Amino acid sequence: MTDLLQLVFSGMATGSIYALAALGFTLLWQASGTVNFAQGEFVMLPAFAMLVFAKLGLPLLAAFAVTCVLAVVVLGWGFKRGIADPLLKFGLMPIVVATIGLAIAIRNGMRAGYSAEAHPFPSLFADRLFQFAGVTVSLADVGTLVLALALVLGTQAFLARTITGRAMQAVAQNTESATVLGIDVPRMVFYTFAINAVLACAAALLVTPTYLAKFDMGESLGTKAFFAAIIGGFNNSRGALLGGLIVGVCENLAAAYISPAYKDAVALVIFMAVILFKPQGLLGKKVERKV
Amino acid sequence: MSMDAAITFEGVTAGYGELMILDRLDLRAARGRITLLIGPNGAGKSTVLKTLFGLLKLRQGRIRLFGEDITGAKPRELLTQHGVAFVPQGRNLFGQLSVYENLELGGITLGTQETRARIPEVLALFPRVRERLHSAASSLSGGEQKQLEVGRALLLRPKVLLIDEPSIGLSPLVVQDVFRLLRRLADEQGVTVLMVEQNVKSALKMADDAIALEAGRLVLHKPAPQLLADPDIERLFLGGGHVPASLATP
Amino acid sequence: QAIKIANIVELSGAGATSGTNFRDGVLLAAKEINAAGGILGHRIETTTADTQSNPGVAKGLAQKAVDDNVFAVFGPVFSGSIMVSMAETKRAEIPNFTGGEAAGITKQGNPYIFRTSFTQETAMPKIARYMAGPLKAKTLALIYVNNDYGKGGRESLMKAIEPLGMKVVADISTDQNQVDFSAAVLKAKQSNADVVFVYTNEEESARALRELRKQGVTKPIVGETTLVGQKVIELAGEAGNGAVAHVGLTVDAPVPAMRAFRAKFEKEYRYIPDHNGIKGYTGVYLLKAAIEKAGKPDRKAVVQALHGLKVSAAKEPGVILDVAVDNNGDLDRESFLVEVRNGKQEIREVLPALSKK
Amino acid sequence: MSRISLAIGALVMLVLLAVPPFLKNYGIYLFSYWLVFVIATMGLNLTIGYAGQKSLGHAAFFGLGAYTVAILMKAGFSFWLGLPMAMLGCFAIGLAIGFPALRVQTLYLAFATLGFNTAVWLVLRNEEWLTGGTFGINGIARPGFLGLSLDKPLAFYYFVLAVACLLALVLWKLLASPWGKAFTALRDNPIRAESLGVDTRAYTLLAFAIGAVYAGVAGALFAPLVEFIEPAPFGVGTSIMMYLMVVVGGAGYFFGPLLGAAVGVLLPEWLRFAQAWYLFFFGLAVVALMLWLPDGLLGIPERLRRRRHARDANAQRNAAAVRAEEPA
Amino acid sequence: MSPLLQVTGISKSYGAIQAVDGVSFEVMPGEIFGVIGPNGSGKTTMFNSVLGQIAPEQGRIALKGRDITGLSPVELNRRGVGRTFQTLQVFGKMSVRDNLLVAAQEHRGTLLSRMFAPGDSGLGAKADALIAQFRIGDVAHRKAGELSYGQQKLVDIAMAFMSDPDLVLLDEPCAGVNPALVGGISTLLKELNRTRRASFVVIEHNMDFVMDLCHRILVMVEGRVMALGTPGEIRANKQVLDAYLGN
Ligand SMILES: Nc1ncnc2c1ncn2[C@@H]1O[C@H](COP(=O)(O)OP(=O)(O)OP(=O)(O)O)[C@@H](O)[C@H]1O
Ligand SMILES: Nc1ncnc2c1ncn2[C@@H]1O[C@H](COP(=O)(O)OP(=O)(O)OP(=O)(O)O)[C@@H](O)[C@H]1O
Ligand SMILES: [Mg+2]
Ligand SMILES: [Mg+2]
Repeated sequence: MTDLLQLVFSGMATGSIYALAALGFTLLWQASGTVNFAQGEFVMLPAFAMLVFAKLGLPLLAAFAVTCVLAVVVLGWGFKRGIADPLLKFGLMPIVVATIGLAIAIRNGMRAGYSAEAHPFPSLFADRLFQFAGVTVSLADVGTLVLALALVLGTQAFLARTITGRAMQAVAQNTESATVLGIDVPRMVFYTFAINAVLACAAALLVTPTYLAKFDMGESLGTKAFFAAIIGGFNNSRGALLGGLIVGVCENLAAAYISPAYKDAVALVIFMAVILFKPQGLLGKKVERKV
Repeated sequence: MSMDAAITFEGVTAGYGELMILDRLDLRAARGRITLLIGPNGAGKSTVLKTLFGLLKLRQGRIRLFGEDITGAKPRELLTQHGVAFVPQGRNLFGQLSVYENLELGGITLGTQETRARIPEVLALFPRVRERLHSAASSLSGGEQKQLEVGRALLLRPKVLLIDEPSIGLSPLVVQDVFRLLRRLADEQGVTVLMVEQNVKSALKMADDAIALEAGRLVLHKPAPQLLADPDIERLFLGGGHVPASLATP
Repeated sequence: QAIKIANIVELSGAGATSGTNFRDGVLLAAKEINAAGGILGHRIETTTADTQSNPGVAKGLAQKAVDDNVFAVFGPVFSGSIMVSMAETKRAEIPNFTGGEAAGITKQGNPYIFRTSFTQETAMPKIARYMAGPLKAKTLALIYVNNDYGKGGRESLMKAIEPLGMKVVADISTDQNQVDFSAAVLKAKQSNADVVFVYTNEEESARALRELRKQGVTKPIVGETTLVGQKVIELAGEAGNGAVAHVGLTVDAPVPAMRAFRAKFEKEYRYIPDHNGIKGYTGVYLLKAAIEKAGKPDRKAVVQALHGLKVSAAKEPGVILDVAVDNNGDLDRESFLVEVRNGKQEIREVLPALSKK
Repeated sequence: MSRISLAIGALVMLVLLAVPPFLKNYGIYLFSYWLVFVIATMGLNLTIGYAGQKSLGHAAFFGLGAYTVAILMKAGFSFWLGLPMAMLGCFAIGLAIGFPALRVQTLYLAFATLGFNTAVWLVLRNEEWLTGGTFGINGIARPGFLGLSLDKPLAFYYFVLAVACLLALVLWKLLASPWGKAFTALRDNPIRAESLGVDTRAYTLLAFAIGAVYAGVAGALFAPLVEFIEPAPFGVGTSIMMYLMVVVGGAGYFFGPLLGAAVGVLLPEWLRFAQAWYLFFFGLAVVALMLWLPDGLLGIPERLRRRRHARDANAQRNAAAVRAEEPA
Repeated sequence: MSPLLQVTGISKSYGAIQAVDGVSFEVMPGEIFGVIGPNGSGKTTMFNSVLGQIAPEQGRIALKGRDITGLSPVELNRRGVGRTFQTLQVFGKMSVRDNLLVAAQEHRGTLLSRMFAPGDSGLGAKADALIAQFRIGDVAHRKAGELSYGQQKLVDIAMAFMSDPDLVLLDEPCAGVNPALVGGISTLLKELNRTRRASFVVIEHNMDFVMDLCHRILVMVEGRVMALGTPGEIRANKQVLDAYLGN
């Protein structure tokens, strides 16, 4: 029983990492109708930026703040101007491929230009362990989980409850109509990518101590996040959290009780089960009425 | 025509990519009046409205609004600085958002407070829409959606209203209501209306002027009553939408 | 006339870290040799190409090397890739130095393949002896990475412990890039084995060590070279202390030549090399020794010279440790039993080369 | 086909026939490798480009083809048995993989296929008794054909070329038949298609199955080309690359895969001069290509055609206007 | 004479909204049947239920005496039922002519034989005739998605007639269509009705069109049938005037 609890809890800790990365996916989908296959790299870059700033002597949180600003400019504004603006109107395919290309470029640029090594990353939380009902948990695990929860709920509330959030969704659903209504489309698109950039920084801050700063950390992180977002429901931010936790926990349970070698198939199996009765993901909204 | 012109096209050439639909088009719509834009399918009526509202780039020519040059102005500027509102053809809602949220976004240039205060006014005009206030916009019926769209534009209390075939999908009673409403706006508030309609007969009855387009060119511009009174009017409807020579404005 | 060396390694994809280390080792050695006047007066010319950790690409690159008529090929490191590319070099009779440790490579009867390190089959018996001896272990929990490296090691380990009466009671596969080791560690813990044997790549080793500590596993933690690498110690922090491993090549070996190498490498590339860096470096010096023994840069003669070649570090400091090549192209040299103490590798024992036993 | 595209086709054919004998082994190998990917992406172009089914699991079929041939050949059977088996197997599994597509679309479908690919890859990696696991299968012989040995790189290249041409012809025919329009209709508006009697279910499944067969054949050629297979080249990464190739070449353009596979396979090789940075430049090149031609490389002729049509239409309009202005 | 289409008591609700509430009617062979009603009265929902686009919660639908409740749109089309949509539904990236060709090709031969059939399935002449009839000749080779609203509407309608269906359900065919062509559509329907005894069910808000064309008219209000009768009867019905037609 304690073993089971231990597994579940560790799974939740990993799951909240997936959720953080997945949050970016759902945000971009809801607010710009795009999928960013470089999402993992968007986490990797800030991780290295923070390392560099930390090396220059900044404390971790200050490094985080500076990185956020930088990310908003580069990953937010730069991405919008360079990729989103010219490609958004052509639908999903070109932007998906452009971000795949971008991911390859970022990953290999980092490798060639900086380092092919894994670098340790300081944790926001003290390295402390607790015993809790026989389960060992680290402060970092709990902290990540709590912060992930807060970020997910915050993003969700922003999108659903503020007029800006809804305007962002409106742009994604029908850009031309949004223009006609006088919604400042470029600004909404910028907000979307700026928020995404800040979320990526937050994710980097929380996941890198476990993932380690490495040029290819984004690859597996991005894939897992995509899984999580799909299972939870792509058009819902809370879905990202639910999906992340489910994938994290189930993977762990499968590794322990079924077959470690096949644990990566778990996400697929859950997904297949989910689409049998909810093709739009667990928390996804059904897109109504097509005719 | 000596009337005070609200909208003026001066030799406007515009279209989609390389394909030019409007060809050195000159066109005027008078202030405080309802101008009806008619023509066969594909004549370029919607293109006129889209160009005017800054959604299409001009290749040539100028557009003036109350004398002021607005060539190349963005929709947002037209909305906020010139009081122009536009109801495009087809469906233009945010399907996954609720009816109320759609209305709120309609007033995004007004500010939330102001918008919320005005929403009940609009809902009073369209009771069907009020009943479905918290449903997703995409779940509404075709006509209900159109009503919502018209309401969303009226929310802005525009000085100039561009409206593209409002009658599509609306039931006869509602069409009457909308036409009457437009008439009232023009008469009482001096709103300039430029309206495209295929429902020509009833539209002519409520409009002040009529403009006919064919293949991107203006072929007729007359006061609506004069046109209605013309004995040749039936030929306008039977001749494939083409304006018979007897009706055309030289 | 220059001696052309083609460096065909994993610079991207799963093997990027290993490949980069190997390449840098080769380049460093080539640079030094050239600075010292080359091999028998011939300069070394290197080209580097990335296999993307993909055997299909590796094959093409090997063909390109053959087309370019290079003198020798270095790499790839991944066993799958070397299996493919060495068929090409064999056909063209070009000596090929690999970083691969899978036992099968030298069992194909290819006279042109040479290793730059131990195979898992020579390494595993050494560590098995340690577990059976000082640790008196009867059972072990094995956490391995599910790739050719991990699987190969697992097979060799099984073979090595069998005659010693040890048994694997928990056989736990993990993934490359795995982040969460809680299930794996839990399984190991539940098995209550005498020893936990960890055989994964560096970063995963660090994560496993942390998780082992977190779950309070007190059994001895044993492994191979990668478990106690400098990188692992850096990444695992305190959790690394106490881990014991057999290390074929380590920059922490208490040998002056190794210290010198480490310093040079770090100065040049600004990171601490792992065993693959040493492999690439010593590999080139092995080639140098062979050419010098053959007396001329002639491939056939060099290949002949390589079989049965013995190089002492005293004569050729570039090989760092005394080394012998057998007729299959396998290597033999002394190795170390290392324990991590206070965040540092400490040599517990120097294990003699097999031939000196 | 217009005269220009016929001429271009003939020129390409000429290059493909005449140039390789002048190349060294590496060049020939690259050409063969490229053709293998052309075959695979031709199939994917049908699934994605024509039928609009977002598939991110094409490499799974590629792998199934390769392993079927390799395993059968290791068991002593001929390549010529392995090939049809691979095609048949891929067709059947492709049909099965079409079923999720009947329930879910776009991203969810992309995930379902991606998950399928992961599952296949896990089986290839873990079922060592069958697939050799991570050690792979070594020494896959190149087949003979009517007594001719295809062992030499050039001979095998021409063999791959012949297969590619044959498959291209079949696809061409298929797309020119009513099927082609049915696939496109399915992509553009499945609801309207249904109401016109287009059996979207059947065509969805077929789009996957036929695409899978092409991947299977490509895999079956890949195995003897490299003479060694292991699970790595058949993972999700390759599927994503194949998707990239289709889109970069021009999804829904017949010759798109030719260019797309060139970008995916040959471009990185050309960029090798950039040393450690070559994949960085490759990634940037892909981004730049998309920015320049969002419809893919074959969007260029289409652009030119549109421009011509627009000019004609404008001229026509002007002429008509001038006529109208003249007094009768 | 037995009815061609028989709809018995179909209902469909969305949460609290009863979109269609126990609607029954019959369409006779060779009849042109109108459906009118205020916005949101459930006309389109009723169509979609009949056509297998959505599943009705209750009720039965029969075609030529055979139960077709729950059959898929594909199956219905195979049985000779065509339709148009209220919202624009064309194949946006295909040319107008291809739109028409694909609209009937599935009625020729079998799946397998179509693989070897010529590209236009021998339907070219027919498509060209309809293109001329709907005056979309000058855009016949343009992509359907790039046409004006009315032009797309015309393509949609033309598609429904490509396969010579026995019964066509048209949802607001005249919306956005130029008056001259509205007359054209009316003529076409009448002619098909006369020569082929084809039947039509038409939802339309254009009263001139409906009154002139239809043999019988069904009025729906709030999901229910309010009246059913000849145009004369409907025009005289006080209730209908109040609810729908106005003065
Ligand atoms: N997005 C587009 N891309 C290319 N051509 C277009 C586009 N939209 C419209 N057109 C073309 O421009 C011409 C005029 O279109 P427009 O929409 O202005 O017609 P309209 O007069 O409004 O017709 P309708 O009465 O059918 O609405 C048509 O020939 C149409 O095919
Ligand atoms: N998917 C849905 N979810 C929720 N409500 C729906 C849905 N579809 C239709 N409705 C509601 O059912 C009612 C009937 O809609 P329907 O589209 O059938 O009306 P209609 O008679 O065709 O109207 P119109 O003349 O405006 O096209 C409307 O109030 C509509 O809002
Ligand atoms: Mg229009
Ligand atoms: Mg309707």
